[in-house]
Amino acid sequence: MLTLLPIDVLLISACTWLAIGVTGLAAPHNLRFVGKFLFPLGALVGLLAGLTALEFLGASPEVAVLAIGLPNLPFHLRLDNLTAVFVLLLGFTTVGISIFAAGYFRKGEGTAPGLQCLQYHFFLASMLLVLLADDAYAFMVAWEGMALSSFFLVTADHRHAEIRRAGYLYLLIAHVGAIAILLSFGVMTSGSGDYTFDGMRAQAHTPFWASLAYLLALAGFGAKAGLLPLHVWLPEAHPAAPSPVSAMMSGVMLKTAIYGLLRVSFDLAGAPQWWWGVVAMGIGLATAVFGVLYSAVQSDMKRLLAYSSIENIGLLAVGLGLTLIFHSYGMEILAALTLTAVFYHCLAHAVFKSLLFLCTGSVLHATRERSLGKLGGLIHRMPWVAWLALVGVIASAGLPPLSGFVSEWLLLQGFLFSPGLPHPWLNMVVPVAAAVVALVAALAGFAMVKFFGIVFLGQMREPALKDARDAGPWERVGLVWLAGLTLLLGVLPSTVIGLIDAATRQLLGTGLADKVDAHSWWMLAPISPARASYEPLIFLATIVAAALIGRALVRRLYHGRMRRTPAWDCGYIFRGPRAQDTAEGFSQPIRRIFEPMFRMERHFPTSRDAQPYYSVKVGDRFWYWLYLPLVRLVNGVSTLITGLQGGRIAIYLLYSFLTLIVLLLVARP
Amino acid sequence: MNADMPLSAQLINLFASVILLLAFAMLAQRRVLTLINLFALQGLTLCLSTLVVAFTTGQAHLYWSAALTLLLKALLLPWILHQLVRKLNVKSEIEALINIPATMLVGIVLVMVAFNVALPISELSQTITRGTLGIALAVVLLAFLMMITRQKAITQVVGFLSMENGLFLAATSATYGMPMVVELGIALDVLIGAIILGVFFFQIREQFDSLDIRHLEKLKER
Amino acid sequence: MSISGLFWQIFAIVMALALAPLLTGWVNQCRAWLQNRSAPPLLQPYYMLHKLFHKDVVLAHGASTLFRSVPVAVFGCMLLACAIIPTLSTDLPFAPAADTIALVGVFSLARIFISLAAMDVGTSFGALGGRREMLVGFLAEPALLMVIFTTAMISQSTSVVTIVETLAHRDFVIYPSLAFAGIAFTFVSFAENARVPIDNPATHLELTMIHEAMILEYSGRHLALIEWAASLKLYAYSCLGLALFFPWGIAEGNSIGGLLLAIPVLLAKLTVGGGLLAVIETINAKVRIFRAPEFLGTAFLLAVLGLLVRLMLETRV
Amino acid sequence: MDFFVLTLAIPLVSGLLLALAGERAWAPNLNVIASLSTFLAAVLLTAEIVASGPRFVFGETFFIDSLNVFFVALTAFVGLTTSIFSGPYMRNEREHGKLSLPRLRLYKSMFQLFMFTMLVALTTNNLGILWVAMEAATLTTVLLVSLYRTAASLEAAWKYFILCGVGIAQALFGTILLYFAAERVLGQSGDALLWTHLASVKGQLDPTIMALSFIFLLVGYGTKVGLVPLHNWLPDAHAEGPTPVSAVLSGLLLNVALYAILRCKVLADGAIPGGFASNLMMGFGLLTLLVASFFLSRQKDVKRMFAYSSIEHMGLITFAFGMGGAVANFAGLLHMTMHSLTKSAIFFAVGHAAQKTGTQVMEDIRGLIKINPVIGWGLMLGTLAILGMPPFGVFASEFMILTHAMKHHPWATPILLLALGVAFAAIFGKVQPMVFGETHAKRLPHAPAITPVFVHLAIVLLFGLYIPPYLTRWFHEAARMLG
Repeated sequence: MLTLLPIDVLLISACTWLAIGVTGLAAPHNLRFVGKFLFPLGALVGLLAGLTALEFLGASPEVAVLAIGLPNLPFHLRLDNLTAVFVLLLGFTTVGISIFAAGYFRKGEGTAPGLQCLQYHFFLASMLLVLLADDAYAFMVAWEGMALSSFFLVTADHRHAEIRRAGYLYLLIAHVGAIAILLSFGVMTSGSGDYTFDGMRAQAHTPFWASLAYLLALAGFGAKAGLLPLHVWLPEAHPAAPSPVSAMMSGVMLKTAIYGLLRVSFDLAGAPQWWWGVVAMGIGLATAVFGVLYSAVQSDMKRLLAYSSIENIGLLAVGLGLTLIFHSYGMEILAALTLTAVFYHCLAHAVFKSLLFLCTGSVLHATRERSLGKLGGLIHRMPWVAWLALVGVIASAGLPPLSGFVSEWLLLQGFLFSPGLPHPWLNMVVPVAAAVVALVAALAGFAMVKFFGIVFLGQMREPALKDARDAGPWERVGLVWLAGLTLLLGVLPSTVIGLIDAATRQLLGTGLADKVDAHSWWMLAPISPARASYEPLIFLATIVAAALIGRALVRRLYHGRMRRTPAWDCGYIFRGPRAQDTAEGFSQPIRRIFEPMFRMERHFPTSRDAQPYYSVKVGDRFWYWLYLPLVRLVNGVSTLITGLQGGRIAIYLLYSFLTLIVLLLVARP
Repeated sequence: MNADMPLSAQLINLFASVILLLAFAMLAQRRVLTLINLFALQGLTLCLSTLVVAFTTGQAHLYWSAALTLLLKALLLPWILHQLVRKLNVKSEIEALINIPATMLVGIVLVMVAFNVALPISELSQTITRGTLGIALAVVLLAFLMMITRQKAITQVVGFLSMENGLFLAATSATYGMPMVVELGIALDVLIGAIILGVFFFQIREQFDSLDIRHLEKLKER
Repeated sequence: MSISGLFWQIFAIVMALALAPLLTGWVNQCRAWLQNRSAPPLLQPYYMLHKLFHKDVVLAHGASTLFRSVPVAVFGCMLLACAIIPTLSTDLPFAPAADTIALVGVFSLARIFISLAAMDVGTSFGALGGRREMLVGFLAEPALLMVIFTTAMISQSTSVVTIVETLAHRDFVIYPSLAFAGIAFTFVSFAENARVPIDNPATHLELTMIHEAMILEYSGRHLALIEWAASLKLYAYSCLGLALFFPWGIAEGNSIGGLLLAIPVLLAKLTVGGGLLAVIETINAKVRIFRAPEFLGTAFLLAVLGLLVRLMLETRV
Repeated sequence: MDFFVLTLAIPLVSGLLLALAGERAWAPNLNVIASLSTFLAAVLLTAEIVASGPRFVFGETFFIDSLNVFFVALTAFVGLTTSIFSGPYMRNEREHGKLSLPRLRLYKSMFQLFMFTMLVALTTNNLGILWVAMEAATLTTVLLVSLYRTAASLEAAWKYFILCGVGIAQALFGTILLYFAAERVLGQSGDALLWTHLASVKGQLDPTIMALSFIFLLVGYGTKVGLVPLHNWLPDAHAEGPTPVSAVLSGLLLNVALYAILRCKVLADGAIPGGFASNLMMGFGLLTLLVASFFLSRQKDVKRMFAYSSIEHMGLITFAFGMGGAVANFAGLLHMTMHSLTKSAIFFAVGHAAQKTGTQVMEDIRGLIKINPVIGWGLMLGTLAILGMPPFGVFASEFMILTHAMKHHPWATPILLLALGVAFAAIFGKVQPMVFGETHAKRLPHAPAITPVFVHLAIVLLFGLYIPPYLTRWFHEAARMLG
C-alpha cells in the first residue's frame, strides 16, 4: 500500500525538477525541446508543488529522513505550515515564470539553453529543499546550492565584465551570509552537537545566546534578502540575470530569506526579546527608505525594480520586527495581524514583482534596451505586456484594490493598534515608523509611475522601438497567470488569510482566521468591522460600476465623436520625442529633496561646451562608507602579509629558525 | 666537569667540545676551501667520538656508524665539495649577510639557549654521553645560523651537512645511536642528497653563471 | 444593509455629484469677489461640463487606450471616495468597503492614473505635470495618512464611520492632537486639490502649473469627466475634513429628521468652508515648486507631531 | 601474493625500469599501467585490511591499520589519475619544446619512485624509516620541480631542497629525542622506534623529552606540510614545477607529511598531559589558515594561488586534528581526502588551461569556457568545491570542523570564518574571470585528459551528499585511532 504524503509529493517535485534539469543537459542547444517541453513540464511540477502545499495547509507537520547527508546527520526534512506557505508561493510563482521562460530563451544569448535549464531547475529544487530542510546541514547544502545555481544563472551572459562583477559580488555576499547563518545554527545548538532543528528547538537558550543567534541569522538572511547594508549585490545581480531569473530571484529567492528569518526567530531561537523587533524594524525602515529612494532615481528599468525589491524586503523586515515586538509582549492578536501582513506581502510581492520583471524581460527582448532613456511608447506596440505590467505597477505601488495594498493595509493596522505596548519608548517610536512606512509607500508610487510612464507611455524615444513586437503566446500566458494571481490576492484577502492562517497559528499560537471568517467572505475585518474593514471586491465593483455607468450615461446623453490631431502641448509646435521628460528628469525632485542620501556625480553643460550634455550618476554611499574601506583594509593586511614571502632563502630559513627557537623557549607542556 | 668521571666520558666530552669549536670556526670562516676542510675535520672528530662511545659501551653497530661517518662525512662529501669548488670555479671569498663578530655573538646566545633547553633532558639520561646533547643541539643551531647568514649556495650546503653532524652527535650522545636500518637510510639519503646537490650546482651555475644565492631571489610576492 | 440605508447611500452619491461642481463654483465666486473681479455665475462649472460634454473629443495622435480610460477611472475613484465619506448619515452601506487607509489609497489610485495619462501623449508638459503631481503626492499621502492615524487612534478605529461617530459623541474636550492634525489636513487638502500655495487652478503658465499641465491634452467629454472628478475630489476632501474635525450634525442612523437636519448643516458648513478656502487662496501667493516639499513636509511633520502628542498627552488621561 | 608487497614493489620496480628505458614509446603507458596496478593492489589491500583488521608485514617493519591504509588507497588513486593526466599533458609540453625525452624519462621514473617513497612513509611502522622515506620523497620531487631547468624552476627547487632539507633535519632531531624517550621505557633495541610499541607505552614516555621532541617533529614535518611560517618553499615549488607534480605535491605529499605529524601527535598526546600537542597544532593551524588566506588575494600566478590555497587547507586540517576527538579527526581525515581530490583536479584543469593559453598569469587567461567548456567548467566547479560550496564534499568536512570548533573552541570560530571568507573572496574573484568572458586562444594539438578532473569532482560531489557506510566505519575507526 503506497500512500503519498504531501512531503513525499514535494520531494518528488524536487527530484523531478532535478531530473528535468539534467535532461536539459542532454540536448543543450535544442531550443524547441528545452523551451517548449522541459520548461512547461517544470511549470507543471511547480503547480503540483503549489497545490500540494495548498492541500496541506492546516494539517499537522510531516517529517522525513533521507539516507543521504553526513554520517551522523542525514538529511532531515519537515513540512509544516510555515514551510507550506512558502512552498505555495514558490509553486504558484514558478508556474508563471516557467511558462514565460518557455517562450523567453533565444539562441545565442549567453549560456546554452539546456545548461540554463539545468541551472534553473536546480535553483528551483534547492529553493524547495531550503524550505523543507529540517537540519542545519541539509539547510546549508540547499541554501548554498540555491546561491550557486542562481549565481550561474546571473552570469549566464558572462561576456560582459559588469555581469561577471555582479555575479562575483552576489556570490561573495551570499557566502558571507551563509557563514553567518551557519554560525547562528551553531549558536542555537548550544554545544549539544545536535544540528537538527528539533535539537535546536529542544535547547533552552539563555537570552544572550538566543540574541546572538538571532542577530547572526538577521545578518545572514539579511544578506540574502538585501537588507541594509548587505544589499549592494542585489541591484547589480538582478539586472544582470535573464529576466525569468531576475523574477525568480526577486520573487521567490528573497522570500526564502524571510522564511529563514521567521524560522529562526519564532521557531528555533526560543522566546524572542522585545528589542529583536526593534532592530529588525530599524533596519527594515532604513532598507525600505533607501530602496525606494534609489528605486525612484534609477535609469535602468531592471535596477529600478531591483531597488524596489529592496524596499519591499525592508517593509517585510518592518512587519517582522513589529510581530516580534508584539509577540514578546504577549499581544498575540496584533502579532498575528502583522505576521499575516508579512506572509501576505511575501505572497503579493512574489507575484507582482515576478510579473514586473517578466515584463521587463519582454521589453528587453523586443527592444534590446534596458535603459529607460531609450524606451517609451511601448503600449502601442506591446499592449499585452503594457496592460499586464500596469496590474503589477498598481500592486507594487501598494494601491487598492490589488495585492500590494492588502499587506500594506494590514501592516498599517498593526501600527495603528500598537499603543497598547507597555514600553513608553516603543510607543513613541512605532508611530514614527508608521509615518516612514507611509512615506515609503507613497514614494513607491512615484517610482512605479516613473517605471510605467517612461517605458510604456509617451512617444518612442528611439526610432528602433517601432519594430518592437509584443510578447509571444507562452510569455503572455505566464504574464496573465501572474497578473491573475495579483488580482486574486487583491480581491480575495479573507480567503487567502484563511489559508495562511495555519502558519500564523503555528508560529504564534493565535490566528486571525476565526475573526476574519466571522464576516462575509469578501470582507476583510481582522479585528472587528467597527475597527477596520476593507472589501476590495465591493471597492473594485463600485469603481468599475461608477466608471461604466458614467461612461454609458455620457455616451447616451451626448455623443461619442472623436477626432485625432497632433498633440496640442500648450500651443507649442510639437517638438518630437526628445522633448519628453527623461528618466533622470522625472526623478529630479527626488534627487533634489533627498540629496544627502545620494552620492551624485553630475556634469552640467556650460556655455563653452562644444557638445553640451548633462549627466548624473547616482552612487551608493554604502560603497564608500563600508565596502571600499573594507576592501582597502583587506588589501592592506594582504600587502603586509605578502611581505613574508620576500624571495630570500636566508630570510625563510630565519623564519624556521625563529619558530624553532621561540617554541623551544616558550612552549612548555 | 667532575674529576671522578671516567676517561671515556672525558674523551667524549672533549670531542664534543671540539665539534662545537669547529662549528664556531665554520661560522667564522671566510674561505670556502677552508670551510670544507673544517667540515671534514668535524666529521673526523665525530667519527672518533663515535668510536669512543662504541668502545666504551660495546655497541657493535656503532662501529659501523663510525665507519660510515668517516667514509661519508670526513672523506667522500668533502672530496665531492672540493671537486665542485674546483670545477665550478667558486670564488674563494665568502660573503656573509651579517658581519662575523655579530654572527659569533648570536652564536654564543644560541649555545646558551641550546644548553638551557637540553639541560633538563640530559639529567634524565643514563648514558655516559649525556652532557653532549646540549652541544649537539648547539651545533645544529649554529649550522642553522650559518645557513641563514651565508650567501653562497655551497656554504649553505656545508651548513646543511654540518647540521647532519650535529644530529649524528645527538644520536650517539643521547641514545648510543639509532637502529642500524635507520642509520643506513639516513646515510643513503645524505649521500643521494649530496649527489643531487652536485647536479644542482651545475644547473644553477649554467643558468646564472654563479653560485651566489642572491640570484635565487626572483620568486616572491610582488 | 437596509433598503433605506441603500437609498441614503445613493442619495449621498447623487448629492455629491450634484453639489461638487457647485462647491467649485462657489469657491471661484468667492475668490473673484475677494480679488475684486467680477464673479462668474455660481453655476458656471455646470455650464462648463455641459459644454464640454457636447464638444467632440480631440485626441492627440500618440494617445493610447489608457489615455481614454483614465477619465472614467478617475471619475469612478472619486465617486467611491464620496460614497464612503459620511456627509449626511453615518449609516453608509458602502462604508465598510474602504476604511480611511483605503480612502487614501483611492486618492492615490486616481492620482497615479491621471499622472500616467499625463505621460501618455508624450508632450513635455504632460510629463512635467505628472512628475510634479507625484512629487506632491508622495509628500501629501503620508501626511494625510498620519492625520487619519491621529483620529483613528482617538477612536480606536480606522473605519470612517466609527471615527465620525466617536468624534461626534465626544465631550467637548480639547484635543491638541486634533489641532495639529487639522492644520496638517488643511495643508494637504490645498496641495491635493491643486490650490494656491502649491498650484493655481486658474493658470496655464507652464512654470507653475501641475494639475493643468497633466490635463492639457484632454478635451470634450474626457475633460468634462476629469473636471467633474476634480470637483468631486474637492468635495470629498471638504467633507472628509468636516467629518473628521467638525462632525456635528451628521446623522447617525436613518431617521428622516436627522437626515433632513443634516442637509442644511452640511450646506452651511460647505459654504463657510468654501469661503475660507477662497480667503486663504487669496491671501497666499503661490510658492515655487521646490518650496512645495517644504510646505508639505511641514504638513507631514505636523501630522506626526499630532500623533505623538496624542500618545504623549492624551492616552494617559 | 601479498597485496602489500605488490603495492610497494610495483612503483619501485617500474620506477627503476622507467629510469633505464623511459625513452621508449611505451613508457607513458607503462607509467599508467604501473599506477593502475598499484591502485588495484592498494584497493585489494584496503579490502583485506577492512575485512580482517590491521596487520604487520616483514616482521614489525610495516604496519597497516585502517588509518594508513586509507591514505594508501587515496595516494594510489591520485597517483593513478595523475599518471593518466600527465600522458597528454607531457606530450603537449614536449611538442611545445619545453621538455626533452631524457627529462621525460626522469619525470616518469621519479614519479614512480616518489609514489614508492610515499607509500613506504605511510606504511612503515618504524619512525626512523618514516623519516628516511620523507627525506627520500623530498629528494625525488626536487628533481621533478626543476624539470624545466628554467631559472625560476631551479630557484624553486633549490628553495624546496634547502628549506625542506633543514626542516626534515629538525624532524630527525625530534625522532632522535623520541627514540631517547622510548629507550628509557622499551630498552635499547630497534623496537624503540616502532610506532606500535611506542603507542602501547605512550603513557610512560617522559613528558619533557616528548615535548621537546614534538616541537622538533612539528617544525620539521610541518615544513613539509606547509605550516606558516615554514611554508615559504611551497608556493614556489608548486608554481614552477610541471603541473602533474604540483598536483601530487599538493594532493599527496602534504598529506603524507601531515600523516607523519599525526602519528607523532598520538604519542605526544599520550605522553604529555594538558593537550600540549593539540594546542600547538591548533595554533599553527589557525595561523596558517589566516596568513595563507591573506596571501591569496595578491596572487598573479594561478598555480601559486592554488598552492597558497593548499597551505590554507593544510592549516584547517591541522587545526581540526589539533582539536582532536572523534568528530574532528573524522572531519580532518575527510577534509584531507576531499582536499587531495579537489586540489589535484584543480591542478589538472589549471594545467590544461595554462597549456592552452601558454601562460600561468591569471590576467592573461580568459574565457576558458569558450576555449574548452569542459576545462572551464572543471576549473569553475573545482574552485567552488575547494572554496567549500555545497554540495561538494569539502563543505561537509568544513561543516563538521566549524561546528566542532563552535562547540569546543568558540574563540577560534571568528578566525576560521574570517580566513574562509577572505579566501573565498580572493580565489573566486580571480577564477571567475579566467573561466568566463571572451578570449582569442586556440586549440591544442592533443586533446586533454579530462576524465581525471571529473572523476575527482564526482567523488567529491558524492561525498558532500552521501558517504557510504563502510567508508564511514573506516573513517570512524581511523579517527578513533587518532584519539
